[in-house]
Amino acid sequence: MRAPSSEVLAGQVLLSVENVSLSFGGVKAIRDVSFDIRKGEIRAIIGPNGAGKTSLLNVINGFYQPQEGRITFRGETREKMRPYAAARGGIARTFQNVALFKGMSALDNIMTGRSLKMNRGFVWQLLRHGPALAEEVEHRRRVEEIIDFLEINAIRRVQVGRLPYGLQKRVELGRALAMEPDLLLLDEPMAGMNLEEKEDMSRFVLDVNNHYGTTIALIEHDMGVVMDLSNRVLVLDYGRKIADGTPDEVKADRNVIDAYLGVAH
Amino acid sequence: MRAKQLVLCAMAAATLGMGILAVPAAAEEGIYVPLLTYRTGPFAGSGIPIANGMHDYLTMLNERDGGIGGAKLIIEECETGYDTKKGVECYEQIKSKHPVVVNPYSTGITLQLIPKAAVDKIPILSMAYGLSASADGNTFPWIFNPPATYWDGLSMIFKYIGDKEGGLDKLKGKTIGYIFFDGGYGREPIPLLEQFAKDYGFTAKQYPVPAAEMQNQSGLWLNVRRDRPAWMIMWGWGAMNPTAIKEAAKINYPLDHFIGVWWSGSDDDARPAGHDGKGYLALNLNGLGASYPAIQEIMKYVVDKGKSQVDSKDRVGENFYDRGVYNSVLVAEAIRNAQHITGKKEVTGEDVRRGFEALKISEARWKELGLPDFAAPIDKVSCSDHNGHHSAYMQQWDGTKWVKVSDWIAPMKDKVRPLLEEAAKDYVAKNQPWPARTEPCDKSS
Amino acid sequence: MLYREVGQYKTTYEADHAIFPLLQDRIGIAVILAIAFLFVPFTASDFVVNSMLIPILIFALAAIGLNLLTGYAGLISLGTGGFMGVGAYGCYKLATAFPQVNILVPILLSGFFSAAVGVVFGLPSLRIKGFYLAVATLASQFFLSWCFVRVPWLVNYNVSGAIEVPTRTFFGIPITGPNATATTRYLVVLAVVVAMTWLASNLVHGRIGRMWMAVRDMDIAAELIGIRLYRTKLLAFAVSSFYAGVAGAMLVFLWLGASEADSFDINASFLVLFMVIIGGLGSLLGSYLGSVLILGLPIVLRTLPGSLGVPLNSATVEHLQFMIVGALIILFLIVEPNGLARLWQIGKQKLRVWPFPY
Amino acid sequence: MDLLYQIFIDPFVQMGTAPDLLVQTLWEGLVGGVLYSLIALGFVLIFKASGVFNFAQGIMVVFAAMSLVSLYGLGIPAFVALALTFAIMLALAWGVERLVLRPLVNQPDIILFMATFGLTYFLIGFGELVFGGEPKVMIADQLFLPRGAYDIKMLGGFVSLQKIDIAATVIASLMVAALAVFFQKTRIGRALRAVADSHRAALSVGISLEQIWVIVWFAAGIVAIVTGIMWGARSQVEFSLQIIALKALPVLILGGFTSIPGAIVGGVIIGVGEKLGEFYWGPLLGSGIESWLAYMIALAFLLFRPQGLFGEKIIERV
Amino acid sequence: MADGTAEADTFPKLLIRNAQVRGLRPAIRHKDFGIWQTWTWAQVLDEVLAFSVGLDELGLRRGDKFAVIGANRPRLYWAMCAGQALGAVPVPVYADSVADEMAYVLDHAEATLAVVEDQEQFDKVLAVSERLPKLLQVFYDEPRGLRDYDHARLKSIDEVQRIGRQALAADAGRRARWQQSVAQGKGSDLSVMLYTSGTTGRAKGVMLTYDNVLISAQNGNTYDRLGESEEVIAYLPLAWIGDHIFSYAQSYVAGYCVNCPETGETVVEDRREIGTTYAFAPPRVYENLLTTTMVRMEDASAIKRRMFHYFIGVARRWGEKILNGEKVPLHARLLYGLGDFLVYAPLKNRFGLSRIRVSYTAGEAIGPEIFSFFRALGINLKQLYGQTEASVYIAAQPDGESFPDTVGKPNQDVEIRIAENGEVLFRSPGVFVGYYKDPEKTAETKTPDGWVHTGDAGFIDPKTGHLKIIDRAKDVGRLIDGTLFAPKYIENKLKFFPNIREAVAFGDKRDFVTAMINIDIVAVGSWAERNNVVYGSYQELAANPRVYEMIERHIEEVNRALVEEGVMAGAQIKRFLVLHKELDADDGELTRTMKVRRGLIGERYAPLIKALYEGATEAAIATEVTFEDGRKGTISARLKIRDVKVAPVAAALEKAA
Repeated sequence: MRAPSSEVLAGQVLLSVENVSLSFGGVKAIRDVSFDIRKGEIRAIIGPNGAGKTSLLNVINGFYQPQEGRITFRGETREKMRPYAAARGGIARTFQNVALFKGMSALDNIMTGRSLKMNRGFVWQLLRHGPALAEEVEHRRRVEEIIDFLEINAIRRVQVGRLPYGLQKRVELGRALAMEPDLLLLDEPMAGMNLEEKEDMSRFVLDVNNHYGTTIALIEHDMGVVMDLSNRVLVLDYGRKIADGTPDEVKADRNVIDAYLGVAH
Repeated sequence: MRAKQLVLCAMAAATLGMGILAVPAAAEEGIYVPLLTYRTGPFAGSGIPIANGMHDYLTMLNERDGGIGGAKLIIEECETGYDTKKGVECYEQIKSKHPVVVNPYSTGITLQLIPKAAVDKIPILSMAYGLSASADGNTFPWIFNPPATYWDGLSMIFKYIGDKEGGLDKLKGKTIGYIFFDGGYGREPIPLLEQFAKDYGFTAKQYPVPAAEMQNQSGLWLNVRRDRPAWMIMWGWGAMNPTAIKEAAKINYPLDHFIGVWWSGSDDDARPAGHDGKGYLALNLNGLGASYPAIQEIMKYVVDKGKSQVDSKDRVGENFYDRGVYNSVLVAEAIRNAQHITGKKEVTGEDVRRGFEALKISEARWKELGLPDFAAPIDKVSCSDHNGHHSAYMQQWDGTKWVKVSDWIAPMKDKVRPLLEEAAKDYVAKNQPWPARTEPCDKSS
Repeated sequence: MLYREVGQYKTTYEADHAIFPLLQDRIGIAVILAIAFLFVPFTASDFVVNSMLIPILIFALAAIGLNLLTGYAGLISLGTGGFMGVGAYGCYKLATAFPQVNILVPILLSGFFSAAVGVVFGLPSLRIKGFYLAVATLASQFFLSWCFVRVPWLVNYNVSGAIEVPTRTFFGIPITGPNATATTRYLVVLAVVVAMTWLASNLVHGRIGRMWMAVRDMDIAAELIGIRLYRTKLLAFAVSSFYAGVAGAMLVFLWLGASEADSFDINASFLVLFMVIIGGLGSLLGSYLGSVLILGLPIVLRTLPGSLGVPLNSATVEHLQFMIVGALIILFLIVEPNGLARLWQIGKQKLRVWPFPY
Repeated sequence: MDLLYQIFIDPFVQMGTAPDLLVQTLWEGLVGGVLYSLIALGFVLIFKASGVFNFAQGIMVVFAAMSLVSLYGLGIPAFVALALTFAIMLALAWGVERLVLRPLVNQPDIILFMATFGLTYFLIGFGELVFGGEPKVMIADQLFLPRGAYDIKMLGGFVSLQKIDIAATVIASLMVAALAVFFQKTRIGRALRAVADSHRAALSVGISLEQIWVIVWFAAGIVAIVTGIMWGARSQVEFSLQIIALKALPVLILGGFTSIPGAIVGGVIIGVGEKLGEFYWGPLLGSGIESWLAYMIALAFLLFRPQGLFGEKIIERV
Repeated sequence: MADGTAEADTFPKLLIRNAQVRGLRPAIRHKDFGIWQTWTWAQVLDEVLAFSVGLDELGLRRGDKFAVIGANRPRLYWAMCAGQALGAVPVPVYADSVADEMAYVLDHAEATLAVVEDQEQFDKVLAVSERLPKLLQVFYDEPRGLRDYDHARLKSIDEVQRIGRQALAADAGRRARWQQSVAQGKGSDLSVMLYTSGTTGRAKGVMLTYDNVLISAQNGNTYDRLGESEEVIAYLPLAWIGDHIFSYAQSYVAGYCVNCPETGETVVEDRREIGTTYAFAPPRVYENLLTTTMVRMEDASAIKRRMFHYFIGVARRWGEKILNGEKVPLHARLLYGLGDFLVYAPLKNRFGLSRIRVSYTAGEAIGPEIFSFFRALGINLKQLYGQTEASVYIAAQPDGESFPDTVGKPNQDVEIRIAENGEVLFRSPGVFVGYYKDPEKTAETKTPDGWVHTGDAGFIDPKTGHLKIIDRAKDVGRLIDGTLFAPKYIENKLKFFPNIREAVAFGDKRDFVTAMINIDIVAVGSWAERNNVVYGSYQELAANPRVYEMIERHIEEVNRALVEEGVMAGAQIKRFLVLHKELDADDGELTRTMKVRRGLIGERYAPLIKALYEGATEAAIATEVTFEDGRKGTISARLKIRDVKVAPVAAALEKAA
């Protein structure tokens, strides 16, 4: 288990969600949820299927607009945000079902993650020489660092659609990292992986947190992984927050045992 | 995997094929007369009878007389599908075989070929279609469009209307509707129509029919019903014609006040309306029916021998079939003239151009050709006038067939010619540098 | 078999990012270009140049345009014909308004008109996708077709309602109009098409190309990594229409010589779409291959019976040609739904791994 | 000012002053609309069951009408010819399933779309080869389709109702109703709907996918026959009739590619809207605006309701 | 270049020389971050200088030992040179060794610091750190995952170099002092210690001086005319003498470029990209190449497959002759040229061997099929015989004298002697100083006058003058009449026939040699199919008289070959049988690495052996077998025993003479 270092617990709040509610038609996906994510921590969000975890991530990065509540990110409070603004603000994301650009190579996928950072104009792009090429090369270098970091050197030219699932997940993580985010949202990064792949992925998640200092919020079903990785855990059930605290606290929480862990037994 | 390799091989073969076809077929002895026809595509209905008429008359000459002046005609059709691009492709393909004349049979294709003709030294015959301004022989020495231009046609229609109304000044205050195919062809008469409207004080209402809406005119005819024009004039083509006649009948428009140009008067145009179409009028340039001796000879030498593509004998002698025959008569006569002028048997495009400038078909000559009173005498084509502004007549649908209902109507050349020369000037102005005529005019003719 | 990759290693990202990283490919391209520029003009007959090479090149350019939109950005358009028309009419207006300007300038500038129009008609792409968008682009096709016929200003009030291309020279050599030889026009078209292909290739291999493909493959993910969908999509429409516009201008000025509105009707749109699909979505090479096949095949089929001495009348040949083209399209789709470019890629891959099958 | 008057006031004044023409316009719109619905239905049937945007629907209309007329031309009695035409369309459906759809199963939509283009080309060539390119007259009388019109005096004028239009409307409505019932009530119909959701679901109903395709293509063929007869009777039967199919496309965006009620209501909206537009506002633009008006109506509609007429709001998931 | 070693007799001196002579030529490349990062000799010198000074600052002293652990990476090679510049001795350690082995080596070598590749290696060192009191510091190349580790005794190489650069910048005389330190080193100094993983007992630290390594490298370069334009791929373990010579010593001497692959998985692609000109690989690499080639060609279309096999046939017939520069008819040359365009050159391209000039195989016997296949393609594949104790080079095949069954002639300055018992001994400039801290073992191996026992039995082939290795010396036995009997040698000869899967030869302390044969079911099965031999089971096929005939022919061939080699002429196979079941690892008859367990077989099949030597024509046997599902059962059979014609010894010898 990863003990929450005092540094993190006392840390500055990077993102706080206050009283957010979200519904589709008549269906309430999130009901009045508040929590925060501190700088540098790994924050896990757990809960049974349909608890509203993914919707919560979608709200954070602006893909869904909550009907009520406020979100404060890096000190800025907002009620509404477009995904573009979220990305620009430093929120990156991976998806539950891998959402890679299937027709492109792993390298190009990760390069795409750097689109926001590249700004050479259209005319230079047409010529693909001079500044455009220099920019391309500069970002390629950064991307290669990520490729090296994630140990996907051997597959950089492979079209991602042809990669096994585990590697696709890794490429997707690479694409998110390419954005150099302040906050990285991981939606079930280890779903559908075997034990070895899970271990690898856990190592990468820790390394990302450690090496780049990226704050991470992750949804995960594997309790072992969650307890090992995260500093603090948020538990949702039917769109409601039922517990929030360190892994130990959450594990001991009555509500959680009833609502979540109880299900498993 | 196998299939893929097969396809790869096929593609390689096709590439080879493309290389091979650059080699033109060996030239035959004779006079090469290509026919750009369209037996396919959306306008095939109009194209097929014309193509048959053109093809069959020339074939008949080959069969009966062994060609013209002892020179065999090499007749070759090239399918354009009434598509400009394919037409140009056809032209490029036949160009190398030295055609003596090209019949584009499409205004669109004609427009493409006009500038090329002078360069390639190939005369273009656009019989009563194409660019009206090309009647100006001084500007367009290589283009011929006898016997009449669209503007002539419109003026003849107005003459007919004037006749019925008891004078064109009676049109004052009335409305005349103009329904037309929305394209270059249908738009060409508009300047003259507007001038007439000014001259005679009527209101001209325009009803354009876009190509995609040819069979869906009901909304437009509602407008006609509202506007209640005294006369309706139509410049239609293909499927537009029968639909218009049916729609006119539907709104109870008096069909004997509905007049089409010569391209709106085929048997296929009126037949679908049947008895409902009774009374519909259309201009015509040529005689009807198969009773002419020459057409009987076509029957004898061509159709009966299975050398024609007509699907039934009934269709020989239909209006557009005879139109095709007319077109071929013009070609044949021009070739004959060229042989006469040059004394050569195998004439070239340059010779035939001179032949066209010397084109004369008197009443007697029509008779000689086995086509008595088939069309108005061609007597006004000259070096400066490549059209001649000849007469046409009015025909009427009696429910089952066309009937001639007027005498030959002469166009208002005085109104048409200045407009036309102006248009030619305009064309030259817009296409600078346009080459000046260098071809001499044969005095003898 | 022909590929010898041994010893071709990259020590810089510049070299690694080259569009043709393999030496053999670069040699191949150089040879093709040399043939196209130096050999063909002196050997090909007028018919081949005029009826095959020029239209194939021009339509290849239009197909590249559509491919940028459909193959790269994933937006289906059935309005290419209309956009080509905008280019043609725009070029005509420019060329007649400024007769003293070198004709290549209006040809290239005309692309901006169609780009602007393309952006306007690309607006629905922000809300609708797939076939809905395809059908919506038909609106532009029909509307533009209507405009070409209905706005006489576009044809300088020509009575014929058609564009007629005046003769224009380039260093004293006529390159448009009837006096321009097929070879001259071919060389001009070739130069423009090659240059624009190069630019397109640059575009799709860079940031913009990646953004387009991202939007194509997974638009939600693209949005969430900070790609602005509307900008990206409209840019695709603009660039695509630009290419179509230049192709349209060349179609009239360097090929047909005169044109009516029906040159840019819906059939033109379909024709270009065919080329893109048969050639291969998302491949510039495919655009060329598609153009060669779709334009070349009918001509071959049409002239084949004649040159083989089979007596078939022209209409029957035409009918058969339609049937064969139709059947071949289906066959191609069945055999290789990803288009000729994929076949080429497979072939190339086979050559690279030769003698191994994979 | 004048322009504004012409756009916003004058048409309504006209409607008031000549109500008979308004009624006539609406009627024409309705008739056209029902026929659009019919073609759109052909598209919807196939799209729903096999995900194919069938561009060949237009040529199928021509093919059906040509077959009918040509068979009659061979001396076969009209109704026998009609029956044979049904058989031909069934054969076509079977052939398409065998030679086109089956080998292309699981391909992306656009590929199937392209394949129907190929089919269109093939059928054009084949049709012209067999039937010839000449236009033909629809055997309306022989099929006992009425001629003439009822001229009803009303509202200070008259409204002319063509009997053939009435017949077309009735028959088209019956067809639509029959298809709707077929879809909703029969076992095959339910399977068809299931196929739209998931291919496996259909199998559980006990009908193979191949059979379903043949059925929908045949149903689209029947639609084509009816459309061909109706449109053919209104003008003539020739190959250019295939562009009629393009008229149904705006109906599809409006009504949705998969919604039968969408096709019906959309068809009527487009039909009526385009006739009204052409009649009252068309002259402002020089008439002949029908070719794109329908698309503009559909597009304008989409801007406000991207999910189409009967579609549900789409919640995107990631 | 010949003068190179005379003055520059250590690695650092060579580096300085190279930086002067060919400063702008590439010295080392590493496929990293997607491209080939390249350093010229001048740049390498700069890097090594900074590294070395940094190490100096951090306390590495003359005579210290330091471990180098990891894959082939430029900075690990530099680490060696940087340490050597200070007079310290690098001890490369196998990167795949487990922590325990590593602990032994580091402890035994008394390493004071270690340069490791990454977290993985460091974790191993960390795990055993309490057993290594002498180990003071660890430096790493790849920082990932190491950020949170206690950096008190841990530094990145970057950091070391930074310290070095700082020191250099701070003190103008620092560089000169470093050069002095380099100059202090001399050829007779200890250069490197390589631990050989002996089959028995603990690894021994082989001490090699600069002279050992560099003179050997120089001789090797001269032997194969290697110059500064060679390209090699460094992919074999750093701790292995082969890599040390090929990727380090020869490169420094000749000045050629060494290329480090991106990862272990990408060696093939990386080799193709670089296009090596000089290569070394154990036989299994070639074997894998050939096998995958054949397997992949099976999937090719029939036409292509036929073409392939046709041209491979052409190549086998003419290729070697062309390669050896023999006279070949014109049509064969043309045909070979066509084959080269269609098959050979593309194949070499796929292998990444298009530009190869010299390619060595060593370590084990290579199958003649495999050997001649590559030779036929025009690849100059040669055999080499070497040892750590010899700084690699003992014998190698000269160009144009390649034989599948010899290891070549003695290298330059190498003397070879065959001992009484058949063991090969050698003496050369490359002979090691001794085993570190193990004089006993040193004395066992190395005679006072400098001869080294290889432990291998061999003989000089009278026909070619090449050395042939027949077996490990301890496995070589003798017949009762004293004839040399090398079972493995004979078995290998038998196994080169595709129809024979396994063979066991007996003869030690017996009158003559016999063999038990296992047929290869795939090869013999397809032969049976082609020849209409009907069979129902393995056992039936094995007992088929025609199979016996075929095997008999193979054995006769082996016998003839043995006669030609003279020394073994007396050890021809006189009798054999074909076993009714496959020797199986599950039954303990083979080791898991598929080596024959002679002793166990001898016990289990005792009745058969008895029959073989008693002259019976049939023998019965019942053996216990383990089925795949784990059940046990017995198979019993009566096996036929056949006599084989023995080739006349004298005649053959005459012919050879």
